[in-house]
Amino acid sequence: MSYLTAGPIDVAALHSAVHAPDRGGVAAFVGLVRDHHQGRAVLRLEYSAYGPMAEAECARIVAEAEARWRVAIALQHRLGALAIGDAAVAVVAASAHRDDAFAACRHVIEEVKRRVPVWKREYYADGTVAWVDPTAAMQHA
Amino acid sequence: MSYLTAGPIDVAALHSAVHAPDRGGVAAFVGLVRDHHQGRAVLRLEYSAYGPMAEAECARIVAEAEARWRVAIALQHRLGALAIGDAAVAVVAASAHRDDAFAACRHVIEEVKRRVPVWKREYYADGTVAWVDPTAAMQHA
Amino acid sequence: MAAIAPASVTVRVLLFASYAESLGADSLDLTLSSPATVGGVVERLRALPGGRLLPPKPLCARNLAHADAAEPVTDGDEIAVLPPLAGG
Amino acid sequence: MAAIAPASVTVRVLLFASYAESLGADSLDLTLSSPATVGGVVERLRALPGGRLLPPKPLCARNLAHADAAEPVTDGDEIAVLPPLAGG
Repeated sequence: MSYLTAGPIDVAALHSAVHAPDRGGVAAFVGLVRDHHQGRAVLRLEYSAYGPMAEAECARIVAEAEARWRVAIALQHRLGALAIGDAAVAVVAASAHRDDAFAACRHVIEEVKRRVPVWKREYYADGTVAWVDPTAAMQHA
Repeated sequence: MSYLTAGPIDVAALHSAVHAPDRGGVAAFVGLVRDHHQGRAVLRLEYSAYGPMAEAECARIVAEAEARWRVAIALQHRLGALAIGDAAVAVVAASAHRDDAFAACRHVIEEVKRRVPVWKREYYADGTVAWVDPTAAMQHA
Repeated sequence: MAAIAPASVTVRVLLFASYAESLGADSLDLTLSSPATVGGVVERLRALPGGRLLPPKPLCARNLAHADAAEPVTDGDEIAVLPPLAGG
Repeated sequence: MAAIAPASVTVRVLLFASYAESLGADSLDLTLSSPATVGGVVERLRALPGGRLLPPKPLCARNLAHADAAEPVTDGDEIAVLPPLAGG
Protein backbone atom coordinates (compact mmCIF):
# COMPACT_ATOMS: atom_id res chain seq x y z
CA MET A 1 0.00 0.00 0.00
CA SER A 2 1.28 3.46 -0.90
CA TYR A 3 1.75 5.93 1.94
CA LEU A 4 0.23 8.70 -0.17
CA THR A 5 -3.25 8.51 -1.64
CA ALA A 6 -5.25 10.80 -3.88
CA GLY A 7 -8.54 9.27 -2.74
CA PRO A 8 -10.25 9.01 0.66
CA ILE A 9 -8.27 7.21 3.38
CA ASP A 10 -9.80 3.83 4.21
CA VAL A 11 -9.10 3.61 7.94
CA ALA A 12 -10.65 0.15 8.17
CA ALA A 13 -8.25 -1.10 5.49
CA LEU A 14 -5.31 0.29 7.47
CA HIS A 15 -6.59 -1.63 10.51
CA SER A 16 -6.87 -4.81 8.46
CA ALA A 17 -3.31 -4.35 7.23
CA VAL A 18 -1.87 -4.64 10.76
CA HIS A 19 -4.37 -6.77 12.65
CA ALA A 20 -3.03 -10.20 13.62
CA PRO A 21 -4.10 -12.86 16.14
CA ASP A 22 -1.18 -12.06 18.43
CA ARG A 23 -1.68 -8.27 18.34
CA GLY A 24 -4.42 -7.49 20.83
CA GLY A 25 -3.97 -3.74 21.12
CA VAL A 26 -4.51 -1.30 18.28
CA ALA A 27 -3.93 2.43 18.74
CA ALA A 28 -4.87 4.77 15.93
CA PHE A 29 -4.76 8.44 15.10
CA VAL A 30 -6.77 10.17 12.39
CA GLY A 31 -6.23 13.82 11.50
CA LEU A 32 -9.31 15.51 10.05
CA VAL A 33 -9.63 18.76 8.12
CA ARG A 34 -10.84 21.43 10.53
CA ASP A 35 -13.19 24.28 9.67
CA HIS A 36 -11.00 26.91 11.30
CA HIS A 37 -7.32 27.83 11.27
CA GLN A 38 -6.05 30.55 13.61
CA GLY A 39 -9.52 32.01 13.90
CA ARG A 40 -10.25 32.07 10.15
CA ALA A 41 -13.07 30.03 8.64
CA VAL A 42 -11.68 27.43 6.23
CA LEU A 43 -13.82 26.26 3.30
CA ARG A 44 -11.52 23.61 1.84
CA LEU A 45 -7.86 22.87 1.27
CA GLU A 46 -5.35 21.18 -0.95
CA TYR A 47 -2.44 19.03 0.11
CA SER A 48 0.56 18.67 -2.17
CA ALA A 49 3.77 16.74 -1.64
CA TYR A 50 7.25 16.06 -2.86
CA GLY A 51 5.95 12.61 -3.69
CA PRO A 52 9.03 10.39 -3.96
CA MET A 53 10.60 11.85 -0.83
CA ALA A 54 7.30 11.77 1.09
CA GLU A 55 6.99 8.05 0.29
CA ALA A 56 10.60 7.42 1.31
CA GLU A 57 10.29 9.43 4.52
CA CYS A 58 7.06 7.65 5.52
CA ALA A 59 8.80 4.31 4.94
CA ARG A 60 11.73 5.40 7.12
CA ILE A 61 9.42 6.59 9.91
CA VAL A 62 7.48 3.30 9.87
CA ALA A 63 10.68 1.22 9.82
CA GLU A 64 12.14 3.19 12.72
CA ALA A 65 8.97 2.73 14.81
CA GLU A 66 8.77 -0.98 14.01
CA ALA A 67 12.41 -1.35 15.08
CA ARG A 68 11.93 0.59 18.31
CA TRP A 69 8.62 -0.93 19.48
CA ARG A 70 7.04 -4.41 19.09
CA VAL A 71 4.47 -3.09 16.67
CA ALA A 72 3.12 -3.17 13.12
CA ILE A 73 2.32 0.24 11.61
CA ALA A 74 -0.02 1.31 8.83
CA LEU A 75 0.22 4.92 7.67
CA GLN A 76 -1.46 6.93 4.96
CA HIS A 77 -1.56 10.63 4.02
CA ARG A 78 -4.07 12.02 1.59
CA LEU A 79 -3.19 14.52 -1.15
CA GLY A 80 -5.26 16.75 -3.39
CA ALA A 81 -8.48 18.63 -2.62
CA LEU A 82 -10.04 17.88 0.77
CA ALA A 83 -13.27 19.05 2.35
CA ILE A 84 -13.92 19.88 6.00
CA GLY A 85 -14.07 16.67 8.03
CA ASP A 86 -12.09 14.58 5.53
CA ALA A 87 -9.30 12.44 6.95
CA ALA A 88 -5.96 13.95 5.94
CA VAL A 89 -3.73 11.41 7.68
CA ALA A 90 -4.17 8.13 9.55
CA VAL A 91 -1.77 6.02 11.62
CA VAL A 92 -2.66 2.58 12.97
CA ALA A 93 -0.27 0.78 15.36
CA ALA A 94 -1.03 -2.81 16.35
CA SER A 95 0.86 -4.65 19.08
CA ALA A 96 0.59 -7.36 21.68
CA HIS A 97 1.40 -4.56 24.11
CA ARG A 98 -0.87 -1.57 24.70
CA ASP A 99 2.01 0.67 25.77
CA ASP A 100 3.88 -0.02 22.55
CA ALA A 101 0.81 0.58 20.40
CA PHE A 102 0.15 4.00 21.95
CA ALA A 103 3.80 5.07 22.03
CA ALA A 104 4.46 4.06 18.42
CA CYS A 105 1.24 5.65 17.14
CA ARG A 106 2.03 8.94 18.84
CA HIS A 107 5.63 8.90 17.67
CA VAL A 108 4.69 8.23 14.05
CA ILE A 109 2.18 11.09 13.77
CA GLU A 110 4.68 13.52 15.33
CA GLU A 111 7.42 12.39 12.94
CA VAL A 112 5.09 12.63 9.94
CA LYS A 113 4.34 16.24 10.82
CA ARG A 114 8.01 16.99 11.43
CA ARG A 115 9.61 15.19 8.48
CA VAL A 116 7.29 14.32 5.59
CA PRO A 117 7.35 16.92 2.76
CA VAL A 118 3.66 17.77 2.45
CA TRP A 119 2.18 21.25 2.09
CA LYS A 120 -1.28 22.58 2.72
CA ARG A 121 -3.03 25.39 0.86
CA GLU A 122 -6.10 26.68 2.66
CA TYR A 123 -9.03 28.46 1.03
CA TYR A 124 -10.76 30.81 3.47
CA ALA A 125 -14.34 32.04 3.68
CA ASP A 126 -13.11 35.61 3.11
CA GLY A 127 -11.86 34.63 -0.35
CA THR A 128 -8.17 34.55 0.51
CA VAL A 129 -5.83 31.61 0.05
CA ALA A 130 -2.65 30.79 1.96
CA TRP A 131 0.07 28.19 2.30
CA VAL A 132 -0.07 27.00 5.90
CA ASP A 133 3.12 27.56 7.90
CA PRO A 134 2.88 25.66 11.22
CA THR A 135 6.14 27.25 12.41
CA ALA A 136 4.60 30.72 12.04
CA ALA A 137 1.41 29.48 13.72
CA MET A 138 3.45 28.38 16.73
CA GLN A 139 5.02 31.81 17.03
CA HIS A 140 1.58 33.44 16.88
CA ALA A 141 -0.15 31.02 19.29
CA MET B 1 -25.64 4.60 22.27
CA SER B 2 -25.23 1.93 24.93
CA TYR B 3 -21.73 1.34 26.26
CA LEU B 4 -22.31 -2.42 26.15
CA THR B 5 -23.20 -4.29 23.00
CA ALA B 6 -24.01 -7.92 22.28
CA GLY B 7 -23.11 -7.52 18.60
CA PRO B 8 -19.92 -6.53 16.80
CA ILE B 9 -18.48 -3.13 17.68
CA ASP B 10 -18.88 -0.66 14.81
CA VAL B 11 -15.70 1.40 15.18
CA ALA B 12 -16.68 3.67 12.28
CA ALA B 13 -19.95 4.50 14.06
CA LEU B 14 -18.01 5.42 17.20
CA HIS B 15 -15.85 7.74 15.09
CA SER B 16 -18.96 9.34 13.58
CA ALA B 17 -20.39 9.88 17.05
CA VAL B 18 -17.52 12.18 18.05
CA HIS B 19 -16.31 13.73 14.79
CA ALA B 20 -17.02 17.45 14.51
CA PRO B 21 -15.67 20.25 12.27
CA ASP B 22 -13.71 21.76 15.15
CA ARG B 23 -12.18 18.46 16.31
CA GLY B 24 -9.23 17.77 14.05
CA GLY B 25 -7.51 15.05 16.05
CA VAL B 26 -8.99 11.64 16.74
CA ALA B 27 -7.15 9.07 18.83
CA ALA B 28 -8.61 5.59 19.11
CA PHE B 29 -7.89 2.30 20.80
CA VAL B 30 -9.34 -1.07 19.86
CA GLY B 31 -8.76 -4.19 21.96
CA LEU B 32 -8.94 -7.41 19.97
CA VAL B 33 -9.32 -10.99 21.16
CA ARG B 34 -5.89 -12.63 21.09
CA ASP B 35 -5.19 -16.24 20.23
CA HIS B 36 -2.94 -16.79 23.24
CA HIS B 37 -3.12 -16.05 26.96
CA GLN B 38 -0.09 -16.72 29.13
CA GLY B 39 1.26 -19.18 26.62
CA ARG B 40 -1.99 -21.13 26.15
CA ALA B 41 -3.78 -21.27 22.80
CA VAL B 42 -7.21 -19.65 23.07
CA LEU B 43 -10.04 -20.82 20.79
CA ARG B 44 -12.75 -18.36 21.79
CA LEU B 45 -14.07 -16.53 24.82
CA GLU B 46 -17.13 -15.10 26.47
CA TYR B 47 -17.48 -11.73 28.12
CA SER B 48 -20.11 -11.21 30.79
CA ALA B 49 -20.88 -8.13 32.85
CA TYR B 50 -22.74 -6.69 35.76
CA GLY B 51 -24.72 -4.79 33.15
CA PRO B 52 -26.30 -1.87 35.01
CA MET B 53 -23.11 -1.08 36.91
CA ALA B 54 -20.94 -1.50 33.81
CA GLU B 55 -23.11 1.04 31.97
CA ALA B 56 -22.97 3.43 34.92
CA GLU B 57 -19.22 3.06 35.34
CA CYS B 58 -18.58 3.63 31.62
CA ALA B 59 -20.70 6.78 31.79
CA ARG B 60 -18.70 8.00 34.80
CA ILE B 61 -15.37 7.31 33.08
CA VAL B 62 -16.46 9.17 29.93
CA ALA B 63 -17.81 12.12 31.94
CA GLU B 64 -14.59 12.35 33.96
CA ALA B 65 -12.44 12.34 30.80
CA GLU B 66 -14.64 14.93 29.07
CA ALA B 67 -14.36 17.15 32.16
CA ARG B 68 -10.57 16.76 32.38
CA TRP B 69 -9.66 17.15 28.70
CA ARG B 70 -11.17 19.16 25.79
CA VAL B 71 -12.46 16.02 24.17
CA ALA B 72 -15.51 14.04 23.09
CA ILE B 73 -15.37 10.31 23.88
CA ALA B 74 -17.13 7.30 22.35
CA LEU B 75 -16.75 3.99 24.17
CA GLN B 76 -18.14 0.52 23.63
CA HIS B 77 -17.47 -2.90 25.17
CA ARG B 78 -18.74 -6.08 23.60
CA LEU B 79 -20.33 -8.91 25.60
CA GLY B 80 -21.16 -12.54 24.79
CA ALA B 81 -19.24 -15.00 22.63
CA LEU B 82 -16.26 -13.58 20.74
CA ALA B 83 -13.89 -15.17 18.25
CA ILE B 84 -10.17 -14.55 17.85
CA GLY B 85 -9.62 -11.14 16.25
CA ASP B 86 -13.00 -9.72 17.26
CA ALA B 87 -12.98 -6.25 18.81
CA ALA B 88 -13.75 -6.54 22.52
CA VAL B 89 -13.54 -2.85 23.36
CA ALA B 90 -13.11 0.42 21.48
CA VAL B 91 -12.44 3.98 22.64
CA VAL B 92 -12.49 6.98 20.32
CA ALA B 93 -11.40 10.41 21.58
CA ALA B 94 -11.85 13.45 19.32
CA SER B 95 -10.40 16.84 20.11
CA ALA B 96 -9.11 20.05 18.59
CA HIS B 97 -5.89 19.16 20.41
CA ARG B 98 -3.83 16.06 19.61
CA ASP B 99 -2.37 15.88 23.12
CA ASP B 100 -5.83 15.82 24.65
CA ALA B 101 -7.10 13.17 22.24
CA PHE B 102 -4.22 10.81 23.03
CA ALA B 103 -4.23 11.45 26.78
CA ALA B 104 -7.99 10.99 27.12
CA CYS B 105 -8.05 7.87 24.94
CA ARG B 106 -5.29 6.23 26.97
CA HIS B 107 -6.89 7.22 30.28
CA VAL B 108 -10.29 5.85 29.31
CA ILE B 109 -9.02 2.41 28.28
CA GLU B 110 -6.99 2.11 31.50
CA GLU B 111 -9.99 3.10 33.60
CA VAL B 112 -12.28 0.69 31.75
CA LYS B 113 -9.91 -2.17 32.57
CA ARG B 114 -9.60 -1.04 36.20
CA ARG B 115 -13.21 -0.18 36.99
CA VAL B 116 -15.84 -1.66 34.66
CA PRO B 117 -17.34 -4.94 35.96
CA VAL B 118 -16.74 -7.25 33.02
CA TRP B 119 -15.46 -10.83 33.17
CA LYS B 120 -13.85 -13.03 30.57
CA ARG B 121 -14.13 -16.80 30.27
CA GLU B 122 -11.53 -18.31 27.97
CA TYR B 123 -11.86 -21.64 26.14
CA TYR B 124 -8.45 -23.18 25.46
CA ALA B 125 -7.25 -25.54 22.75
CA ASP B 126 -6.50 -28.16 25.41
CA GLY B 127 -10.21 -28.35 26.29
CA THR B 128 -9.99 -26.43 29.55
CA VAL B 129 -11.92 -23.30 30.44
CA ALA B 130 -10.99 -20.54 32.87
CA TRP B 131 -12.12 -17.19 34.20
CA VAL B 132 -9.34 -14.77 33.41
CA ASP B 133 -7.77 -13.06 36.42
CA PRO B 134 -5.52 -10.21 35.24
CA THR B 135 -4.27 -9.67 38.81
CA ALA B 136 -2.96 -13.27 38.92
CA ALA B 137 -1.48 -12.82 35.42
CA MET B 138 0.47 -9.83 36.66
CA GLN B 139 1.91 -11.86 39.53
CA HIS B 140 2.90 -14.63 37.15
CA ALA B 141 4.37 -12.33 34.48
CA MET C 1 -32.14 0.74 80.74
CA ALA C 2 -34.06 -1.63 78.56
CA ALA C 3 -32.01 -3.15 75.76
CA ILE C 4 -33.01 -1.72 72.39
CA ALA C 5 -33.73 -4.47 69.90
CA PRO C 6 -31.22 -3.97 67.05
CA ALA C 7 -32.81 -2.91 63.80
CA SER C 8 -31.93 -5.09 60.84
CA VAL C 9 -31.08 -4.37 57.21
CA THR C 10 -31.85 -6.65 54.32
CA VAL C 11 -29.72 -6.37 51.21
CA ARG C 12 -29.78 -8.04 47.84
CA VAL C 13 -26.39 -9.62 47.11
CA LEU C 14 -25.25 -10.17 43.51
CA LEU C 15 -22.51 -12.64 42.63
CA PHE C 16 -20.71 -12.93 39.29
CA ALA C 17 -18.45 -15.17 37.28
CA SER C 18 -16.23 -17.39 39.47
CA TYR C 19 -17.84 -16.13 42.69
CA ALA C 20 -21.30 -17.12 41.48
CA GLU C 21 -19.92 -20.58 40.71
CA SER C 22 -18.25 -20.83 44.12
CA LEU C 23 -21.42 -20.05 46.04
CA GLY C 24 -23.76 -21.72 43.55
CA ALA C 25 -25.93 -18.61 43.23
CA ASP C 26 -26.17 -15.43 41.17
CA SER C 27 -28.04 -13.57 43.88
CA LEU C 28 -29.36 -13.95 47.40
CA ASP C 29 -30.93 -11.82 50.11
CA LEU C 30 -29.08 -11.35 53.38
CA THR C 31 -30.40 -9.80 56.57
CA LEU C 32 -27.82 -8.28 58.91
CA SER C 33 -28.12 -6.49 62.22
CA SER C 34 -27.77 -2.74 61.95
CA PRO C 35 -25.43 -0.95 61.58
CA ALA C 36 -23.93 -3.07 58.82
CA THR C 37 -21.17 -2.48 56.28
CA VAL C 38 -20.16 -3.84 52.90
CA GLY C 39 -17.39 -5.74 54.71
CA GLY C 40 -20.02 -7.28 57.01
CA VAL C 41 -21.90 -8.58 53.99
CA VAL C 42 -18.72 -10.22 52.69
CA GLU C 43 -18.08 -11.79 56.09
CA ARG C 44 -21.55 -13.35 56.06
CA LEU C 45 -21.04 -14.64 52.52
CA ARG C 46 -17.74 -16.26 53.48
CA ALA C 47 -19.56 -18.23 56.21
CA LEU C 48 -21.87 -19.81 53.60
CA PRO C 49 -21.08 -23.13 51.88
CA GLY C 50 -18.40 -22.37 49.25
CA GLY C 51 -17.89 -18.93 50.76
CA ARG C 52 -14.25 -19.58 51.68
CA LEU C 53 -13.46 -19.42 47.96
CA LEU C 54 -14.13 -15.67 48.18
CA PRO C 55 -11.11 -13.61 49.26
CA PRO C 56 -11.46 -11.74 52.58
CA LYS C 57 -11.44 -8.37 50.79
CA PRO C 58 -13.01 -8.74 47.35
CA LEU C 59 -13.89 -5.81 45.11
CA CYS C 60 -17.45 -4.73 45.99
CA ALA C 61 -20.08 -2.35 44.72
CA ARG C 62 -23.05 -0.79 46.45
CA ASN C 63 -25.95 0.40 44.30
CA LEU C 64 -23.92 0.29 41.05
CA ALA C 65 -20.82 2.07 42.36
CA HIS C 66 -17.55 0.74 43.73
CA ALA C 67 -17.63 0.65 47.55
CA ASP C 68 -15.04 0.18 50.30
CA ALA C 69 -15.48 -2.53 52.92
CA ALA C 70 -16.15 0.17 55.53
CA GLU C 71 -19.09 1.67 53.60
CA PRO C 72 -22.39 1.37 55.54
CA VAL C 73 -25.24 -0.53 53.94
CA THR C 74 -28.89 0.45 54.12
CA ASP C 75 -32.04 -1.63 53.91
CA GLY C 76 -32.76 -2.44 50.25
CA ASP C 77 -29.21 -1.89 48.98
CA GLU C 78 -27.86 -3.92 46.09
CA ILE C 79 -24.41 -5.21 47.08
CA ALA C 80 -22.32 -6.79 44.32
CA VAL C 81 -19.24 -8.88 44.99
CA LEU C 82 -16.94 -8.61 41.99
CA PRO C 83 -14.29 -11.14 40.91
CA PRO C 84 -11.12 -9.64 39.41
CA LEU C 85 -12.23 -7.48 36.48
CA ALA C 86 -11.15 -8.65 33.03
CA GLY C 87 -12.68 -6.15 30.62
CA GLY C 88 -10.94 -4.51 27.72
CA MET D 1 52.26 25.42 -8.99
CA ALA D 2 49.74 25.52 -11.79
CA ALA D 3 46.21 26.35 -10.67
CA ILE D 4 43.89 23.36 -11.01
CA ALA D 5 40.78 24.24 -12.93
CA PRO D 6 37.89 23.64 -10.52
CA ALA D 7 35.59 20.82 -11.53
CA SER D 8 31.90 21.69 -11.59
CA VAL D 9 28.79 19.88 -10.37
CA THR D 10 25.37 20.19 -11.90
CA VAL D 11 22.35 19.49 -9.73
CA ARG D 12 18.64 19.39 -10.37
CA VAL D 13 16.86 21.75 -7.92
CA LEU D 14 13.23 21.15 -6.98
CA LEU D 15 11.02 23.86 -5.50
CA PHE D 16 7.63 23.42 -3.87
CA ALA D 17 4.58 25.30 -2.69
CA SER D 18 5.36 28.92 -1.72
CA TYR D 19 9.01 28.62 -2.80
CA ALA D 20 8.02 27.50 -6.28
CA GLU D 21 5.73 30.54 -6.48
CA SER D 22 8.47 32.86 -5.24
CA LEU D 23 10.97 31.74 -7.86
CA GLY D 24 8.40 31.10 -10.57
CA ALA D 25 9.67 27.57 -11.19
CA ASP D 26 9.13 24.04 -9.93
CA SER D 27 12.59 22.91 -10.94
CA LEU D 28 15.82 24.18 -12.47
CA ASP D 29 19.34 22.97 -13.08
CA LEU D 30 22.23 24.71 -11.37
CA THR D 31 25.92 24.30 -12.04
CA LEU D 32 28.28 25.09 -9.19
CA SER D 33 32.04 24.95 -8.85
CA SER D 34 33.23 21.93 -6.89
CA PRO D 35 33.30 21.27 -4.00
CA ALA D 36 29.73 22.43 -3.46
CA THR D 37 27.27 21.99 -0.58
CA VAL D 38 23.52 22.08 -0.10
CA GLY D 39 23.99 25.50 1.48
CA GLY D 40 25.82 26.65 -1.62
CA VAL D 41 22.84 25.65 -3.76
CA VAL D 42 20.56 27.72 -1.52
CA GLU D 43 22.91 30.69 -1.78
CA ARG D 44 22.74 30.52 -5.56
CA LEU D 45 18.95 30.28 -5.51
CA ARG D 46 18.69 33.35 -3.28
CA ALA D 47 20.62 35.33 -5.89
CA LEU D 48 17.98 34.58 -8.53
CA PRO D 49 14.96 36.85 -9.15
CA GLY D 50 12.50 36.21 -6.28
CA GLY D 51 15.18 34.29 -4.42
CA ARG D 52 15.24 36.68 -1.46
CA LEU D 53 11.82 35.28 -0.49
CA LEU D 54 13.63 32.07 0.49
CA PRO D 55 15.00 32.10 4.04
CA PRO D 56 18.81 31.84 4.37
CA LYS D 57 18.54 28.39 5.93
CA PRO D 58 15.51 26.58 4.51
CA LEU D 59 14.78 22.91 5.07
CA CYS D 60 16.53 20.96 2.28
CA ALA D 61 16.71 17.42 0.98
CA ARG D 62 19.35 15.68 -1.09
CA ASN D 63 18.30 12.64 -3.12
CA LEU D 64 15.02 12.17 -1.18
CA ALA D 65 16.46 12.54 2.33
CA HIS D 66 16.71 15.53 4.65
CA ALA D 67 20.13 17.19 4.37
CA ASP D 68 22.06 19.79 6.36
CA ALA D 69 23.39 22.91 4.68
CA ALA D 70 26.93 21.56 5.12
CA GLU D 71 26.22 18.35 3.21
CA PRO D 72 28.33 18.06 0.01
CA VAL D 73 26.53 17.76 -3.31
CA THR D 74 27.62 15.55 -6.18
CA ASP D 75 27.04 15.87 -9.88
CA GLY D 76 23.54 14.69 -10.74
CA ASP D 77 22.08 15.14 -7.25
CA GLU D 78 18.44 16.11 -6.78
CA ILE D 79 18.33 18.97 -4.25
CA ALA D 80 14.89 19.95 -2.93
CA VAL D 81 14.21 23.16 -1.05
CA LEU D 82 11.27 22.60 1.27
CA PRO D 83 8.91 25.27 2.63
CA PRO D 84 7.68 24.71 6.20
CA LEU D 85 6.07 21.26 6.26
CA ALA D 86 2.33 21.18 6.90
CA GLY D 87 1.36 17.52 6.69
CA GLY D 88 -0.85 15.66 9.13
